Amino acid sequence: METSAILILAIPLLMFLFLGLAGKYLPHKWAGILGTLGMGVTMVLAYTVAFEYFFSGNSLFIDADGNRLQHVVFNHDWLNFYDKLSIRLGFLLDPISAMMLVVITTISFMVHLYSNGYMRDHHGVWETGFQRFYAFLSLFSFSMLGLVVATNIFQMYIFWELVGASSYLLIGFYYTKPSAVSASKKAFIVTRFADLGFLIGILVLSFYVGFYSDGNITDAFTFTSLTSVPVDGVADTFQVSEGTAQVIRDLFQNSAAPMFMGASVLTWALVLIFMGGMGKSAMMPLHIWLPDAMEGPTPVSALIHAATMVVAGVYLVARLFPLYLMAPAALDIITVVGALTALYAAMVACAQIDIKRVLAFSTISQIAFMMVSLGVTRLDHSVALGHEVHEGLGYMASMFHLFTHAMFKALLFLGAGALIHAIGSNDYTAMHGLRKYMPITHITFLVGCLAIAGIIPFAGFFSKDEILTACFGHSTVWAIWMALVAGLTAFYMFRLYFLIFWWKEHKVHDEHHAPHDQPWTMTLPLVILAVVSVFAGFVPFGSLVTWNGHPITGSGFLTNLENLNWSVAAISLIIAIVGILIAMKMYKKENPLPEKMRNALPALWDWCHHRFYWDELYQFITHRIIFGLVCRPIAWFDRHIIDGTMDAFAAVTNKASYAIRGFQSGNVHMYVWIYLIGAVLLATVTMICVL
Amino acid sequence: MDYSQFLLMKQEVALLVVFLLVFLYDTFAPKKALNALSGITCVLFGIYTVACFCPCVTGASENVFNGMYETSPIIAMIKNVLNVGVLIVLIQSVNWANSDATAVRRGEFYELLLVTLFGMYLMISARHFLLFIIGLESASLPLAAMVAFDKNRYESHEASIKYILTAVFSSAIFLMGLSFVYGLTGSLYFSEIGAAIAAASSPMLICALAFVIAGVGFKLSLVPFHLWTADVYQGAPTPVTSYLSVISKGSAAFAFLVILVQCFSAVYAAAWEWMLYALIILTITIGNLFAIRQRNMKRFLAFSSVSQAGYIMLGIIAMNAMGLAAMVYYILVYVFSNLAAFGVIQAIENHTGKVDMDDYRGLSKTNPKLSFAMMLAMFSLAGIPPFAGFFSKFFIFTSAINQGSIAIYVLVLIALINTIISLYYYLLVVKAMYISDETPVIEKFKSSFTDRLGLTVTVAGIILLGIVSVVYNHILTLASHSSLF
Amino acid sequence: MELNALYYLIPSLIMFACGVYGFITRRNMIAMLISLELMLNSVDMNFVVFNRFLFPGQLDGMFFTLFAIAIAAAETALAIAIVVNVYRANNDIDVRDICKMKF
Amino acid sequence: MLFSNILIYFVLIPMLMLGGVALCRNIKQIRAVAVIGSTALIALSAYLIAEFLKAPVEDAVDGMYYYQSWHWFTAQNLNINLTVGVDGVSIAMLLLSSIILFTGSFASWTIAQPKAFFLWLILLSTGVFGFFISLDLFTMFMFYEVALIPMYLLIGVWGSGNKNYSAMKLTLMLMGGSAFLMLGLIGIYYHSSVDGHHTWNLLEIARNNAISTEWQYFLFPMTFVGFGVLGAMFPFHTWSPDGHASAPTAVSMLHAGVLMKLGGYGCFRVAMYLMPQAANDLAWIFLILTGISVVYGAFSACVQTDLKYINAYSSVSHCGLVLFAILMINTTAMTGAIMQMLSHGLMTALFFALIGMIYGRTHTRDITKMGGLMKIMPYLAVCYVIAGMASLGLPGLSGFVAEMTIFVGSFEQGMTDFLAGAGSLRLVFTVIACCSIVITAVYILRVVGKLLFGPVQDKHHLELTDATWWERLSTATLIVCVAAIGCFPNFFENLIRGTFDPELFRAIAMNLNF
Repeated sequence: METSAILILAIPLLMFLFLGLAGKYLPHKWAGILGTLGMGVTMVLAYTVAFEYFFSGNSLFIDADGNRLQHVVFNHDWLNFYDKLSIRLGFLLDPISAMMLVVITTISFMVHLYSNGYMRDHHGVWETGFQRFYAFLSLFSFSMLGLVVATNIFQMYIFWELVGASSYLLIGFYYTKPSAVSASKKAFIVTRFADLGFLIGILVLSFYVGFYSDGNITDAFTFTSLTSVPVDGVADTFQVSEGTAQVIRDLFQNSAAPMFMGASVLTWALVLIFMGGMGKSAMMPLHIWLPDAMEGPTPVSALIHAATMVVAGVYLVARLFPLYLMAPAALDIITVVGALTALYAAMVACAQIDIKRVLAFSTISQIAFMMVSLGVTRLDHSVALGHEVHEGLGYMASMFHLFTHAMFKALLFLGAGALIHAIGSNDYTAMHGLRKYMPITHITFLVGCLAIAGIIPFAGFFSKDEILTACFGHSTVWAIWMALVAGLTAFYMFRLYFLIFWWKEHKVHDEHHAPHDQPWTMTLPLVILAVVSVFAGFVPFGSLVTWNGHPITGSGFLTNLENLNWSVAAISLIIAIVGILIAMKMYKKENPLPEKMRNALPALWDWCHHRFYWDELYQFITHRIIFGLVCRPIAWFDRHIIDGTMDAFAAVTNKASYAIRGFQSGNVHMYVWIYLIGAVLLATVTMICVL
Repeated sequence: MDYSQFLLMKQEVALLVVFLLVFLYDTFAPKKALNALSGITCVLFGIYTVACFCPCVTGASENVFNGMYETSPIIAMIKNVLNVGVLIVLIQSVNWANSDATAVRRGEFYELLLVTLFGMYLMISARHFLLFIIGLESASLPLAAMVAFDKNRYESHEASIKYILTAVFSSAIFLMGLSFVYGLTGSLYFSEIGAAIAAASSPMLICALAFVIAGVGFKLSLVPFHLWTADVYQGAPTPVTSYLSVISKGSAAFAFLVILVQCFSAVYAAAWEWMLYALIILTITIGNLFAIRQRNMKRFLAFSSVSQAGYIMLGIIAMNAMGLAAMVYYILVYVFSNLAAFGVIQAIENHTGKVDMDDYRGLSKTNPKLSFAMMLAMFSLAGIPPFAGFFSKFFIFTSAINQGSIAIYVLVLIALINTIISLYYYLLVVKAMYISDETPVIEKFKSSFTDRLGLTVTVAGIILLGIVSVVYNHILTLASHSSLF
Repeated sequence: MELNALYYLIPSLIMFACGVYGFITRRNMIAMLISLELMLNSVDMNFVVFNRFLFPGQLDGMFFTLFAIAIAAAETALAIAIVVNVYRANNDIDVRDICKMKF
Repeated sequence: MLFSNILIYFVLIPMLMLGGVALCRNIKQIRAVAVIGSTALIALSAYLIAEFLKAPVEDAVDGMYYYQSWHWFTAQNLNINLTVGVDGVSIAMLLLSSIILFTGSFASWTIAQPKAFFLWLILLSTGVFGFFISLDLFTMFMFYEVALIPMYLLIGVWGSGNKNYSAMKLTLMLMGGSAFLMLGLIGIYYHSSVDGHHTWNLLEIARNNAISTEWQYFLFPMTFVGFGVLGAMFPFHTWSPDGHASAPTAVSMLHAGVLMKLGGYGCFRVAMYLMPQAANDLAWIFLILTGISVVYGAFSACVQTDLKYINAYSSVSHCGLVLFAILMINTTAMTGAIMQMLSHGLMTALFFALIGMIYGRTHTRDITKMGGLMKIMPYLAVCYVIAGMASLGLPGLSGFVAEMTIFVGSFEQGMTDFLAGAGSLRLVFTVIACCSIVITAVYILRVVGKLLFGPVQDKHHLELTDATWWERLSTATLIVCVAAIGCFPNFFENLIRGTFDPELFRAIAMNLNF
């Protein structure tokens, strides 16, 4: 187990170093094969580890009552701050990390495989920097794996940063394109800003844990104890390690705990940590980097900006979920942010032309679903439209959606990549009617669309249904809101689908250069992911991944179907179908309806099309305010005031030198005068002072 | 009369012997043999200098002639320091003395120089104002003649007339002050004066003090009694300038300390502490401010020496052995540093006649060794380690702060800030030589043996005097045995 | 009328002041030298008077005066020699004309 | 015996190198001397680390190993000795200096007038090494100034741009700082005596702890500002941009990499170590100044267009963080400060090396006139990206561990103060300092984006070549070091932490008790 764990991290890292240093001297083909193979091995290892965790029944992983346990495979000191606090690097296995291992390695492997085809043109000429691309992919996989298996919040922060950096490198892969460069810069800086919140949150948390406990903060900071906080009324936590857990709990509930602006400092800490998650997961208002990040190669978008990295924020909140449970205010903030983002992104997605941007906004919207789902999770018993809601259902739903979304969104992105590769453009206006030319892409894309729209029995249906159920269990308002967003989702996805594959016949200028399906390296991942997208919904998540390891459903193949809350399911299905039908009506055949609607509400279109002018706002804040009103004045101040003062000392000295030169007039009379005055002054002043 | 007293005046007597030998040779040697005069003088003086290092006084201090004259190890030491300086001046002046314009009169130059040195000895050793005034005048009057030595240069005349007029005026003021002292105390012995004015200060005493300080301050070129300095240094022949700037100043500084400590220590806090503070600040600052603008190297060094005098004065403030040692050491280091600078100036002046800083541009490309010596001199004057100037500055500041009041911290801080200004103008020279990109004005030339010898000695001194701690340790030990305090 | 020290000292001081005044105002160098003599002589007078009236038992002041006179003579001789030199160079002994070196 | 102590070789080897270079006849010999000498120094410091890590505590005098003292100026209670001794921090600094000297030698492989250049450069490093091994205030100060003055000529003669002005400004400002410093040191000498026995020995002074509080209040600012000027503390940092911009490559490397560390080192080793009371009471003044430095430097760097100015301002920010952390007066933050010194030293040396190499090819440092260098000189560009990543604190490289340690330590101290009712100054400034990580990212990515990425701006640049082998060696060494610190931070922290043991460092103990 330990060997596998180490290898899961080590193989991608070594692959990065090897390809990064020696890649230049490798033939392109071998670099690709090597990278893919490496990732394949990692995937197999991850599968075995996950399988062992979930299904072996080993007492390390599951206790006698069927509760899943957290297991630290290894954990080594890396950096000692002081005797009580140090950063450890380790490998934590628990339901969500095992699940994430599977997701990441699967998608990553698909992307590795797919890129072998994608990263060369129709004549088989490799992209420049092909080896570098694989090196970066490996680096990203390493960072992401390190992030999900983090045993403590510091390790998470470390890999969090590494993920950000590798994302930066990958977005800016086409570094000669100014748009790619600025997109990568934007992504990094926005997430960095969010990380500032994360960092301060960690600092606050670490301080208070250390301040109130005599024990070792490092131990307390290991997730196993951070998340083993006993919550009132629920005893089924992973593993209660009394001392530190009690401290943390006291921190939250002790009325003497420090307050800041009306909320407990710990709530603040969690909100700040969530801010980090907002950055990575592109929640409003820190979402602006994600659409631009589509400047990167499409496989990268599939890997990073759809399936893995962007859900890191969700993962972070899930990781610390037992803590969040004790700060309902923080959860409420998460709900509100998530809900607003979901609607916003869905609206914007309806008015985009670039297919990758549509997918990007749909990603934002879907991640917001997961966030909302976490935000509405409470442990009190609640009822959703007449059916009892399992305790902690939202958490499970969120993770479930994370899992299914990763699959179908990767599928959609890879499909979009195939289209772009075939057409050479990101705009659907250049596509239209491609269904005949690219049948495999068409079918797989359709599967993806159905999945995301939430049509039974595709994967998205089950997970989204659970989310809505959780919402209904918490608050009807948010539930309806989210249901509407789900409808919008169906609409814009099918708008995209119809505009790409239907609308009107594709104009082909030259039969030889007609768009066609891509080579097997690209289609195989599509097919695999499509199959997964169809069946992933049946994975019995309730028995595998729950917030406290306690299974809430059975583990049969049809469990999900059996446990459906059919009232909710009906609502979501109806809404989704309505959405699809409207999209079909508007976009299946070329017709003037879209134009008419656009003209009916021009302002709405403009705002949606321009993404509610968020970018312009940021542009204003950064360029006008930060650069114009802070940086430039400071630079000016430095050059003119500070520097000027120093220069002034010199200038004054020089001036003084010239001013007094008259004393040295060359005239003996003057010399003697001054001599005399000096002597007399010396005498008189002393007399006045002394006598 | 006990003639053995003269044995204690070994240094003075030996100097007179050297003087006589030179004089006799100059008078009676055949004309052809006169060419050897410079060499003979250097060798004689060299032997004399080395001989003087043999300890002559073992005890703390010895009085001669009823206490009119005193000698002690530290006094012998300062004389030795002056001897070393004079020796270097002599070596460096050989070229100038043998040049066509001065060759006929070089004997007079050496004789005048040795006489002034004798006067300085007396100034240093005198413990009675009669002897002191004789020393003072014989140290300063012949100098006027030496300043006027370049008959063909107008500047030389102007410098000498300025020097003689101001010097006599200053000595008149000094004598006036002395007469007040005499009137107050009825004695001209330092020790008796010191005992007599132990009482409170009176206006007359303060006047006397101010006049005495002005008189000696003139020799030291303390501001505002310094105005002759620049003109005289610029106008005088360069060997005379270098002699004036180090030897004359060094002896005056020591004599100043002796007078203040022995005669007026009773009214230290009451009267002259503040005078000295004011003078030091003025001297350092004004000297620096004037030095910034100078383009003529000799005038530049004149102002630099004005500000150096201010630093030397810091050694007096502490009024203890440490200050005395720091001062003697400072003078020693100053002798080497300043003479290195003047050595380079002379070498260049003798070969090309150029003394302007602008002419030094790009010197490092044509004459790297000369520039190197000049640079070390500048660094040492500015107090940059590991050169000797750093150590001397550090010790003199340390000794001054020993006095302990907060005022002294302020004073030292001002002095330290002034070192920055001085660093600026010293670096200007370095910049001209090393950094300026313009084509060099001065051609490559090979300097004479004596120039090189002089520069080697000074550069070695600059490098070694600080790091080799024996020198300062020795001086400090001698100073601590002195009976001055 | 008893003659005390003040009767001598005050003229002496006036002499000194005259000397200083003359030195500072006269442009002719010879005249300046004469002024200098005045100053030096007033100092001599001071010494003599102090010796005579305050410390009659000793001769320090007297001897000092003797030496001072000799020194003054030497100074004057030297100064005049230099003035002659300057005259040769400048054809002029106006002190204000010798200020080529300044600042 | 003088030579029986290993530490003395840190001064001796550079002196031998000076002699060696002086005797050299051509550039090859000079290079050989420089490389051999600096390799020997690296070996020496590596040996020292190995010895240090296994040395028993009993060998140490007040935490100092290889402690030894030779008389120098000892007459009459002056007591100036040549006292040497090292603890973990000094060793780390020695290692840093030798690495940078080594890489600097390679970076100036083809310098004009090599002989004079290397003479001055080695003289400078003699000062640096001497400073770090000294435990005697006088010797320390002497070496400190030895290290300063060669800068003038190195910048003046081999510099570029407005070099006269910059060289003069740098020299005068640093010497101005050392004027305050000198006064402070002499004051310490006089006011630390016990029974009239004066001493310059750092350890004795600390042990006696005899400086009265009033005098500490006077002397602490003197020494702290004195060293702070070299540590580029606001508002005395203004020599740094101009100086760095004009200096030749190796000098920028050595100056930003090592000399600025002298400032930080001096601040804690002299000012705070010897005057704990004042350090605790007056920390707030300097905390404000250094806190301003951190963000001020970063903001200034955002709008510069000259590469060296950007990096110089970034140094102001990073070195500000060093002093800032030192002023937190707790073990963690101060350990972080030293880590930051190491990290900044290596990374900024790397930056300046790269800038020098780029400038040597393009003859401009204006980022608006360059672009797409990644295509033209990939090796240098990749190194630049790595340096940038280190600078903005990417985990795995040195910047992260240093900043993280600093932030954890300062935040802890800030909260402790806050909860103890001692004001929220430290807390507020910690949060402000944290903001610098974002601003750093902004200016680093701005440069990387404009300079390395994007289309090639100037067609002439297309003909330029990538790094030569010596340039590769120089940069690769630095990158390896940066990564080593970033990957194995505990090794270095263990080296450092002992110095800031509250039992040894009185100021920390006072801060704790408070």
